Amino acid sequence: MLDKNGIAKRIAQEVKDGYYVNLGIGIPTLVANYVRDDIQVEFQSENGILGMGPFPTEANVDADLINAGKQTITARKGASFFDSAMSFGMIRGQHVDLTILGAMEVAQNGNIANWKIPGKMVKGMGGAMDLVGSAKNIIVAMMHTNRAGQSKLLKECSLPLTGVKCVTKIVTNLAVLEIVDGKFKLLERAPGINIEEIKKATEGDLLIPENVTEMKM
Amino acid sequence: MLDKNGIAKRIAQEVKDGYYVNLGIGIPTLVANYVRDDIQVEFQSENGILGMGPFPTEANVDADLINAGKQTITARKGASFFDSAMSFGMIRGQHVDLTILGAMEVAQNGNIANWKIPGKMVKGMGGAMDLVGSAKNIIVAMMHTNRAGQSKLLKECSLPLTGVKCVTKIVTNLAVLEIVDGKFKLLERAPGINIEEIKKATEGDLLIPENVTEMKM
Amino acid sequence: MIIKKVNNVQEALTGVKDSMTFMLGGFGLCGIPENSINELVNLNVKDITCISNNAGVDDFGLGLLLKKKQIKKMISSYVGENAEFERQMLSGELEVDLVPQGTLAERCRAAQHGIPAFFTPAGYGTEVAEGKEVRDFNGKPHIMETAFHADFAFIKAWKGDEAGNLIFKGTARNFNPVMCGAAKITVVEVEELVKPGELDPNFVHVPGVFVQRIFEGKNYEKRIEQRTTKEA
Amino acid sequence: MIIKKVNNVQEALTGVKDSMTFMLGGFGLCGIPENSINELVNLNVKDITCISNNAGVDDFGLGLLLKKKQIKKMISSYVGENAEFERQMLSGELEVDLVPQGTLAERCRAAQHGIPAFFTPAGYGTEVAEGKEVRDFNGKPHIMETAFHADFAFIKAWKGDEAGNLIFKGTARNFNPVMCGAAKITVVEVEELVKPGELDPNFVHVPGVFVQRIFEGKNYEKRIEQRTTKEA
Repeated sequence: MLDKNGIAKRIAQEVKDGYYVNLGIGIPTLVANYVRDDIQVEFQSENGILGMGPFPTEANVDADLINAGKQTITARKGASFFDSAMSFGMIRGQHVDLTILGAMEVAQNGNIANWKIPGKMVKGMGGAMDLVGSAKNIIVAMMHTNRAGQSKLLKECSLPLTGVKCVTKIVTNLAVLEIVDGKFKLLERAPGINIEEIKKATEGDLLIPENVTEMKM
Repeated sequence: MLDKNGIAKRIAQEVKDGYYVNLGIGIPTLVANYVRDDIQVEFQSENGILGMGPFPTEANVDADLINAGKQTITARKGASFFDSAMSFGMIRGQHVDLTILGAMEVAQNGNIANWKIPGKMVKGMGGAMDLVGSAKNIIVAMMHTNRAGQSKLLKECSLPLTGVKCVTKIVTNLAVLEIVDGKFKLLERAPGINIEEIKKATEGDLLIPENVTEMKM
Repeated sequence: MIIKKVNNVQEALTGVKDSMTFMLGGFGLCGIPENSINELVNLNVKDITCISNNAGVDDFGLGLLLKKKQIKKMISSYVGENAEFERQMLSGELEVDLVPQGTLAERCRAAQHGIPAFFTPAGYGTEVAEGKEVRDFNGKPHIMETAFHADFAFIKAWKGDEAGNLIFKGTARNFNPVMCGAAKITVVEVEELVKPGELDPNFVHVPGVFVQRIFEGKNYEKRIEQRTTKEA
Repeated sequence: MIIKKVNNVQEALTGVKDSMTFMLGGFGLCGIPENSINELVNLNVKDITCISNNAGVDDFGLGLLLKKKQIKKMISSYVGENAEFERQMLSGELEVDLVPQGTLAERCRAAQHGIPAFFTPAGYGTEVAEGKEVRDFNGKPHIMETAFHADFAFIKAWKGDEAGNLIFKGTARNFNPVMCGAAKITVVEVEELVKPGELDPNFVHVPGVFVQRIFEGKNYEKRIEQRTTKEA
């Protein structure tokens, strides 16, 4: 079974040379730590930077330089700053190659819910609806089940949607899956996890090919 | 009767302190020469400058610094350069206070035609349709009649329109007029011009108040 | 040039009244108009509608207005950093209109640029699309969104000149440029106000035509929400 | 960073074919991609559609492509400086779609930003509105305009870095920034190509993500159409 860093590490394998990548808050933010350093990748943060670098040293903290998670960051060589309209122009115009974000629920048709629990929690969608509404390639990073042990991979989302039929791939603590023909196709098992465990943790319909290899970490 | 410079000089009186002004090609360009120098006025040129200054000296000519008439210009203190989307954002968003442009025909309902003579001349509308479609205050600078002696102030435009019901005021070699209730209301006579001469040169309906003063130049 | 300089925040906020709609720049606490917000607290204007990406934190930024219950309605994309906000919203004291962040930016920019409406795929098939026109373009459904307008826009820039030309620093730019000119009166506070001619016209982010009043702000706190660092 | 540098104009124009649609930056002869235009003449691609505010003059800029009858269709706002253009248009050899200048800019920017359509008052009640949807907003009629897309955009910037970040000078900026990313492949020529890190990230006009190929151009002529001067 993977922990959050393990999920991030596995997702980092999906990041290819030449990609511009938008990382959501939480597990997705960790992905930057595991991207191979022999490929060229740029991170976009939707509050207005392309070419986001690592966290600053204490001496280099700048209140005017944060990411979309409100964390202090640095800018890499070749970075640029821009306003929010330009930033979402990049996203809406499909100039960003890969979007990695968290979710509360994913449905087997690719629907995603991650911004609201009616009557309980309403943080807002932030940039998530713009991202999932436009991105060509969306990977969801999340735990396979919620704190109550219920599956987050569902036949249908029960929470208010963030976007419809948009998720490409899901990487959880148990498995890598992709959305194929309205089902969750199992691609890889997490180290030490067998297919029965994944079945039990998945409410939606699973497509299980003959050979499901273990993730190569 | 006024010449082109006289028309420009009279229009310059319409330019008030604090105005941002867009000047079209031809007579309107001359208006800048006659604006009082005790008021603060900025000129916008739709190819991407706010704070346009006078023509450069030969030594200061810069091919990268022109106005919408493709003339070499200078930038004043406090000027800014921007792209064409931003430039027309200023215009469409009604941030420019006054637009002065030429016309082939103006109709008494405020319609204007200035970009095309079917089968004969098609230079294109340039920025004129955006300007007349949005500007709050549009002054037309033109000769009262065309080269064939026909009135350019008509009941209805015969040429393809540039915009509908948009012209506020017209300054010609013979008169100052404004559009009121679907008619040309005569405001001022050019020096030495009498009302009969203006009537004869105007095909559209004229509203003639009791006292029509001569322009103060 | 046309001078937009005013002497202080009090003069800059002349005309602000109850029940008005305000736009406020900033992302989280980064690039927020601190001086103008504090003056709105002092003026104690009530029943206001705020268009702002976030709602501050409990004791800073828009949180100060929330605490005093000056805000009737918030139009935002993300409000997760503010417990008082969530309480007022869930209890129904506060009206909230949540808007996808890119749509929020574009609706402000649309007002600035005189575009009354546009189509975007963001929010299709979600609550955000309810009551809105849906139309397919290139085989993909989009929803129609309209321009946001306001009475005042409160903007924070890094530097500005007396003619209202603005430049921003780092990610403190965010929503600030797109709100300039989207309101009847755009009020800008800057860290450094310079004479016209001191900013390079090639690198002005917002031309002065979009600004009605500009002043040099004071005592910037520039709080950081998530101070994250690495070893030196 | 992701490097977009190519070695020369030949490499930059790889993949250019007959019958494609091109966007070209520039206003008049100011800020036009001289190197790319000359290479299009060399390549002798035919039946092309050009989206460009103007059409050059008889012996320079797009006029060179017109003279060789490489252009099937022009989408422009103003073509008054080119006699050959007018001749081909009036004779019917050349298809012409005249678009209001602000609408042209916004339709390119819409493609760049993933907005399929928007409303503008420009052209209402004129030929430009024919066949287009008209709708009232705030009591004023507007027409719906759609995004322009192209196969290649040819852009001229002042400086650029190898990561594709661009800055422009003076009014040579014009349509260049709004066309970047509105085509499948954006090709940029610059007067000076620098290493990433040499441009201040606060003052980048176009971030590199919108650019696929960049090269340092040669032998800029920068012709002036109306050389107007005053006494020294």
